[in-house]
Amino acid sequence: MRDNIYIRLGVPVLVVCIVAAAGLAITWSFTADKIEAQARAAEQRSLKIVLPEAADFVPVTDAGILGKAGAAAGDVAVAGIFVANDQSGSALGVGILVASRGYGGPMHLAIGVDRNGKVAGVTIVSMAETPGLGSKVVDDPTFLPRFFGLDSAEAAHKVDTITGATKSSRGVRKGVEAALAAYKAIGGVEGVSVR
Amino acid sequence: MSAVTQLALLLVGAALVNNILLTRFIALCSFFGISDNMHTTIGMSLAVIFVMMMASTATWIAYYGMLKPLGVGEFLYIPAFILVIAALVQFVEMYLRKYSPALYRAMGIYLPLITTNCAVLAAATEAVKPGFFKMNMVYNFTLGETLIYTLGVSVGYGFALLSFTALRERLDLAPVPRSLRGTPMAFIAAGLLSIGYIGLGSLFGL
Amino acid sequence: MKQFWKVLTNGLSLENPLTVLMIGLCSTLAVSTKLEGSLFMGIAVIFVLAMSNLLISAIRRFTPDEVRIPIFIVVIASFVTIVDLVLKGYFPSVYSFLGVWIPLIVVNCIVLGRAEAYAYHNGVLLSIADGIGMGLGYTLIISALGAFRELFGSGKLVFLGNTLINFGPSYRGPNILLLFPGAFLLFGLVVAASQAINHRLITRKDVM
Amino acid sequence: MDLALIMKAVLALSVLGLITVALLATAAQKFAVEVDPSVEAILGALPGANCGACGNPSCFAAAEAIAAKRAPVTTCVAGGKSTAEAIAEILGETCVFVPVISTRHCGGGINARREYEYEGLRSCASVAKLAGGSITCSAGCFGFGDCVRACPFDAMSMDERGLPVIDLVACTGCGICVKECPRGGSGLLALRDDQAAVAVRCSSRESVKDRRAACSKCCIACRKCEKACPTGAIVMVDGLAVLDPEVCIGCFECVAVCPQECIDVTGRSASLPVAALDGRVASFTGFAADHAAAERARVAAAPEPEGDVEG
Repeated sequence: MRDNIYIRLGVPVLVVCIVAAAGLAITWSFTADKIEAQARAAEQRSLKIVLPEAADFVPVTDAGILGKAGAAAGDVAVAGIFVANDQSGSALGVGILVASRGYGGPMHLAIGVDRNGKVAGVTIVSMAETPGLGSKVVDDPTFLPRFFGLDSAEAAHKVDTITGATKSSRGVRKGVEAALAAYKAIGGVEGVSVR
Repeated sequence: MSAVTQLALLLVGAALVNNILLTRFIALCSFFGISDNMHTTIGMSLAVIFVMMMASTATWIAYYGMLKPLGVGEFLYIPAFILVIAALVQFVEMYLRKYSPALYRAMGIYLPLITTNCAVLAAATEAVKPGFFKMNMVYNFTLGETLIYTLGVSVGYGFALLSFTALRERLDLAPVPRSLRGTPMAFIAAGLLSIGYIGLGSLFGL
Repeated sequence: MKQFWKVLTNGLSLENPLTVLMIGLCSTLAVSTKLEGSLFMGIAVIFVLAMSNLLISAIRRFTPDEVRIPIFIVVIASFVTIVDLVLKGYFPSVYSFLGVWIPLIVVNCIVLGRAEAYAYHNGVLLSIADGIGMGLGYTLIISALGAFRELFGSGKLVFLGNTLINFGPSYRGPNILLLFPGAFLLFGLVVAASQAINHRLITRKDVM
Repeated sequence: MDLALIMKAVLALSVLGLITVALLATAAQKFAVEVDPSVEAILGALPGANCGACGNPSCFAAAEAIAAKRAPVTTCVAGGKSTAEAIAEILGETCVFVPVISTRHCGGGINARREYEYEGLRSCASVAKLAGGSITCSAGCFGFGDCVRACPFDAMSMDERGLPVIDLVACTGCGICVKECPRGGSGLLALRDDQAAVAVRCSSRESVKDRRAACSKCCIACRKCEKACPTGAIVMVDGLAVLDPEVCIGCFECVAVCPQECIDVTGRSASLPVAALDGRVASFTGFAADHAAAERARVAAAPEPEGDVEG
């Protein structure tokens, strides 16, 4: 009696699981590289915006550096650090990708910091803010430039928020502060551009 | 901030500010379905708290124990999680019926409802894929944080349900225009209630 | 064949999942802030509903009753994951808008409800009809809501990049429509209107 | 299409599938609940409305209590005589059962004078909190139907006079309406022997002068009914006519003489077709509503036509 019930119930469930898992694995293998490509393309596009002069971006994979950056950034998560090189190959700045708390959810930002530690550009990779309200941080052309040229987390903190989108703009501000703190923690361009 | 305030903020955030029902719109089917009398709501809220805690633990273990090491977590997490939740709900239902009929009578009939409850899957997935459900997290949860977070979400669910049921019972007696009577009035009341819950956000400065 | 159409249209009006059965509300209210997003959501739901109804009714003789829920759920979850992956890979902009609500189709009460109530007891063809009918009913309502909320909330209607209608930058419309409470209030009025219409239909029918 | 990934995916989901099956299969075997058959039988005999009148949260709890002899066979008030006898028969016991039904002791409704126009929540409980209620009479019915909503057997409905009418066939005497009514305590609604043919439609303890000021249908303690009653069933108790159902033979003399039409027929006589009652009883206003309700129930309960009854 014991194994009868296990087999009677087990076989159909097992068959369905196997077919489902195989099907999904196959779909995944088709779309995996496509998704990967999309993510890389989005990243490169944002980095290009924040550091226009750079030709290519070399991701930093050294765990020590990433660890220091992460610690400095506090409760903002550092998603990636890239060394930006110009045509001649010499590093001209660092691109930092962070995820900070917005109103509707996490906001993924890209911040470019040039050789002497000044913010070269800020852009929003993706966010979940409410259209029409939170999205003001993107629509309002004057907001992001306010961070350009700042070189310390304290300076970034003084930038005031937009009315009607306080939380979203506070999210962006926290992102920039974290990026600057991380930049200092990893010792600026020199500390990172190990050839 | 210290770890304790971090966890407390997480709990309050999940329960009130990012209340799963009224500010993030998840699990509305049960919200409007069973909120017409207080007795059923209490039973349902208890069942949801109980099942959600167990489900989140099970899914956390399944994800970090098996899916992530095998590297299949990225595309297999939906069927895996929902399978675990469905099995867990059915098992709990049978267990309760055998060992505590009193508890089963109070809570049992709602258990099948919970399998199709979006909140359980949302909380379970959020713990392992941060920020996925627009929650304000940017880092992966440890098991302890998952339990605290799920406790917050389920208590928030119960809280929203109770406050809405009280409102609805009162609405049935109020002089409401004929075409608005019943569900439409409930929706409008829910709209106003959700404005209240969103207002809580600025209270804690989250 | 006639019954095929009857079942199909049934999902659209008589048993419209949203206004009549009142299930599947979670994604409707949240996603319907954009017409484009709502339409893609509707199409995704139609695909998942039709395919899972098809498979569930095809294998209904081999599914033992005790474990029918887990089997249904794995089937539905697989189709939802396929939609999730395809959207993530090939339509990143739509995915970033819908992102969160695709996996929730699995626990969307319409899908599992129809699977258990209809597909498990009927033939493959009828189940597909029911799936598509319910999906169309869902899409109709969610797109209507999406168009209304996007237009009156943010003042412009953008579909696949090109702006169809634009009230101009000076538009100071009720952007609460774009927020969650707005969705509740709007849906309440929509249901009230449909109740009022049905009520008038019924009374007129008695009179005739 | 790397095979390893597919294998790993299949392995992962299958392991979860097997765990699910193992869990559910053992649960199905180990947790098969054997319910004691007599509880099942008793539960079958109970009305199953979970009305709570017997003090147990549900019929299932009541059935367990009766099976375990913790509760008498007549626990189920709502079920009445038939249920008690059925349970007694299951348990092999004999039972004595006095059937009881709810009665309204107020004839006011639209006739009662209003203190103020009440626009708030349409519920008796809430109007009672506002300066003692919207009607002058301190024992009268507000007519917002809390009792009608609370009745688990929907044996009550509001009639055009704004008073609850009790359907004698459906009412099981569970007493929930008496508990629900804010003036249930002062006797507005009361449980009494269901064989009584008449009922006094007033329960005000105020002086006759105040009663008359508050309502045109009140008992003015004129004692005419007391004198007219051949068996002394109706007597004056501190200024209010009170009926003793055992003694009352249903001759309706009191109904005929009462100048205020405050005593009327409970409709128990409704079991007799209208024609059998002499003409004057049919004319009493109070009679029409209760009789109509009982008539509807009686026709519904007995579908096949009975011999000479004309409607």
